[in-house]
Amino acid sequence: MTFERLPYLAAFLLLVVGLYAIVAKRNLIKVIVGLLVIDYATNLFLILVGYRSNSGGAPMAPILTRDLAPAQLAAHAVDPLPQALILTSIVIGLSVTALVVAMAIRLYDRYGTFDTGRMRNLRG
Amino acid sequence: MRNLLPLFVAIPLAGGFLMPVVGRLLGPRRRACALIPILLAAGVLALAVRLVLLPDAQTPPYWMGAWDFPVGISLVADGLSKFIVLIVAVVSLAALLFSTDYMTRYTSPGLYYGLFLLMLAGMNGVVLAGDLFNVFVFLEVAGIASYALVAFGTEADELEASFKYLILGSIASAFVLVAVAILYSVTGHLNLAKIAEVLRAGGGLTVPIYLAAAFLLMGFALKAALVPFHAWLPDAHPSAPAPISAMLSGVLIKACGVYVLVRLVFSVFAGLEAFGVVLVVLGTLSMVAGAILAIGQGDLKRLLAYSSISQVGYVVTAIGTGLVLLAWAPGKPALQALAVLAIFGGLFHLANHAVFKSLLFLLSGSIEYATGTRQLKSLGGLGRSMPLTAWSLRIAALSISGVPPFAGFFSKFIILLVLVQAAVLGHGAFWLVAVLALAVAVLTLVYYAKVQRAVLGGAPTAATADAREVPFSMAVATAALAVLCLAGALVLHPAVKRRIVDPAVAVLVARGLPRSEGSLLQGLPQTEQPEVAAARALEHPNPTLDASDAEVIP
Amino acid sequence: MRGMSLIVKNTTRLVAGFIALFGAYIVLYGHVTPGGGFSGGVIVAGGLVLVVLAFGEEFSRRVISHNIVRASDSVGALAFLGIALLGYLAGAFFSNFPDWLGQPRALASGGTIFLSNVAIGVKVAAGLFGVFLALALFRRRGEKRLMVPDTAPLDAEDEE
Amino acid sequence: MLLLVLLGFMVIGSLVAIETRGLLSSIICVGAVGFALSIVFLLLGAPDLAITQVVVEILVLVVLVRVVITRRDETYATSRSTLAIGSVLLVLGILVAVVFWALGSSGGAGLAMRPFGNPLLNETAPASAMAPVGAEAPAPVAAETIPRSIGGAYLARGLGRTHAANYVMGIVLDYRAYDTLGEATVIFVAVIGAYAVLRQVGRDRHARHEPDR
Repeated sequence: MTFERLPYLAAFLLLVVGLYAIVAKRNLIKVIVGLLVIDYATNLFLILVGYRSNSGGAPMAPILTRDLAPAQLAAHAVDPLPQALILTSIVIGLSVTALVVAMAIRLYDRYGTFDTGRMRNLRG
Repeated sequence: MRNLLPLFVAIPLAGGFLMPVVGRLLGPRRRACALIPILLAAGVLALAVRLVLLPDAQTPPYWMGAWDFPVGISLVADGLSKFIVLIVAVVSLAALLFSTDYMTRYTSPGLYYGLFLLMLAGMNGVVLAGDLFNVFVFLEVAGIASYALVAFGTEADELEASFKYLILGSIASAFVLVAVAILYSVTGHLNLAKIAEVLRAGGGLTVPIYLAAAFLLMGFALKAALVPFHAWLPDAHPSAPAPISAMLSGVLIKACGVYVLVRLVFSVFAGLEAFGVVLVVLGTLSMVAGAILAIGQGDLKRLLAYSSISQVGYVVTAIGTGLVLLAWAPGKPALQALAVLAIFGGLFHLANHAVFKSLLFLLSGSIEYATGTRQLKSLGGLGRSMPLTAWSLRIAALSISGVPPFAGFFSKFIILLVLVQAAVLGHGAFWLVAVLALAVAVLTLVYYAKVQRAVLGGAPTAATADAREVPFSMAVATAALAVLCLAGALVLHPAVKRRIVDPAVAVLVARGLPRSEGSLLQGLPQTEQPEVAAARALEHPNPTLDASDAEVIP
Repeated sequence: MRGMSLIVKNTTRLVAGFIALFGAYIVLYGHVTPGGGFSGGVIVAGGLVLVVLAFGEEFSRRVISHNIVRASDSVGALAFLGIALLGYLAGAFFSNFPDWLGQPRALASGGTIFLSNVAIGVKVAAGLFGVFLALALFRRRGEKRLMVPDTAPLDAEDEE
Repeated sequence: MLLLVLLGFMVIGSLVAIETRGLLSSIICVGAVGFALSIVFLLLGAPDLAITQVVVEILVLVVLVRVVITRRDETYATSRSTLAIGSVLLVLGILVAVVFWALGSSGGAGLAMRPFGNPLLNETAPASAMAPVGAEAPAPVAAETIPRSIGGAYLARGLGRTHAANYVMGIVLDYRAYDTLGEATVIFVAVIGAYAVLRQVGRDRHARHEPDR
């Protein structure tokens, strides 16, 4: 168990916590919370994968500011690609959340509760 | 000429963005809404036909934004993706045609057609993507559109089914994304072909790669509804409006599930035997469980949904068998010819299933439209009152149960033949698979006979007494698919086969072979590209399958 | 939904404009500084949501009609696709075709990146605000719908 | 170190969010986890993501809080039986153990998960590693070494043709703009999907027979 893999473990723990919420909880809102946690976990994992430690100090964002030379940036900045992927992934997570909340309030409308134990097909 | 590939995504996307506005402008004229989507789908179909007819050399990978290899995203159309794109285009045109009249029962047609076209764009995007993350993005496009469409009727059952589908689908997507991250960390690439190359060059798969592969398998097996991961399908597919059920069962689980699964296993993970075994096991499980669960169903659409699980099981079993045989093939031409046949059988069955299962779901929609019910016990006597629907139903049911002159017979027969041969020439364990496949074929025959008798035979019931034939557009859509069902056996004709199916088979055979053994394709010259060699091998299939090669198989 | 107390309303009056301005800034300078069309769009949507929460839906309906919100959702998406298709005509799908790429760090730089940011910003702001309205205004079946005469209900297209 | 503290906070916070009794407190807790994630983004050199995560989190919180406070629901305590939860926990525990072992194992031959903070970006390879599949690397540059991942290729191009000083935006809107089109489509789909789900009347009832549901 070295430090260099510990952050990955945290990301997977988060993923598992989200899965646990979805499998074990019988409440639509709790399930949505689980979904949010899973989103966090995947985004966290991606950013961890792209991180590059900068020996000279704080990690360098891949943005070319006035006092930086492009070569300097290329040698020290963190990986910009996972950031682009996470941007997309956050948006997808938000979209799914919007849709699932719409379904949850519609189901509340039908049953008067968020409890899946009272719903016919979601019990199992 | 310009490269056609971006249009496959751009055309349905433009329609999808436009339709919600058009729907509002047209207001209550619901039929008129269908015009634009039908025209666009016909355009996509025309493009797909053009794409299939073009030789591979004229459809090079298309680099988005003119960026070249390491930084850009590519669209790739090889034999396999062309084949799937064609199937998707055919089924979606039929489903849209059917929707014209069927969807007058539902409100907000603008939203419906918008979601439909966006789902189509998502599927085309997945099938043509040459970049792993891009596959994920378009998978989500198609997936989210299908979640919303399943709930389109906004009844409690439909919402619940859709909720379950959404949750399981999102979990699958999360696993896929984690696998993408692992593969990026390990290989430094997202381009599918490049990942494959790096993995091959790295010599043997390592534990992290297997982990990524397991996540991807899990994610896409869930999208394909293979058995341990099938829980959402029997709820989601029956809940959707009939044309959407036809799209989901007919093409979505294939384009977003089976296709990606096969592509990853064959191309990216370089066709390892172990993956083939996993596919065979999952496929056999789905085949058996789907058929057993289908028998007891009283709801027509639910029965069809379980039947989809079972039939997709056939497809996956056949392709997995092909992969296993390819892994054993070096030095044994008989096994290689058998592997080619297995993959051909699997893809042929995939196409057949797309046609007859979407037809069956559309027909279930016709029946529900005419009678208001889809419970088998309250149906009956429709043979006389709805002749066209009845004949289409007979054709589809006979084809899916594998009765001789129909296409379904040939694909199932090829698969069974391959399984038996694999048991004889390869490993004895295939006997079990072959016997189960035969038993499932018999079961399928039984429950479709039950469906035909319940729906068509007997005296008209209270629900069906005043049933009339369905409106024009629905009749046209179902009749067209029924004709396709009848004509399906034509695929076996060499002229058609060479154009449509063989390139797809060639892609898989070439990729599935262990790379260093590429030149072992029946003594072909070393300089030939594996794809060309495989295509050559297809034209001269080796019919001398006998037991003489059997003893050396591990 | 009636809106909240006077204090909240007054604060919102002060703040909402700044939020919208900040969102627009993030959108427009996305290619130079952190941010971009998406985050800027979300900020604009957030500002609009604040107005709705503070003043109630009737007020907001008078200011922004839902039809416009929904239409600009489509328009933003189509504009983004249009940029891609213009690139297709100019050579390659999504090619960054204009030659006025400009100096780095200037507002008019980055070619289509700037235009794409604006299109996405409009799309995201309209889409998310629209969803919020739909969620907030959803009423239980049988509950009385508060109708404002000059605006259409959400599914007006279906009233035949 | 701060990073590990934050990660620990996220894991514990999400556990609290799931196990707490009230739905409202559950949502507040998960919001806290989201804000922690945005600080993690900031720490790891991703200000774009930090901004995006914060604004998205605010919007999600506003919507969820509004959904929950306007609806009464006394049944939030229901959970599955202890046995079921126990088996779920067992399976998930095994999953974590297997995953952690798998990520840690090097496999020897170099195709291993890169350790945290030291991605493939730091490794160099001959230029042929960045050649497209099937193409021969041009001979003169074969000796040159470049980063081994495409992230490095983006960094190496610098402003390149995009002229975007913000490299992430350059990727999102130029190099990989097609992904972003897909992303915009996803929002659009979800938005009209939500409109579709929230329609008051899903289907007309003037069909000749009532569906028997």
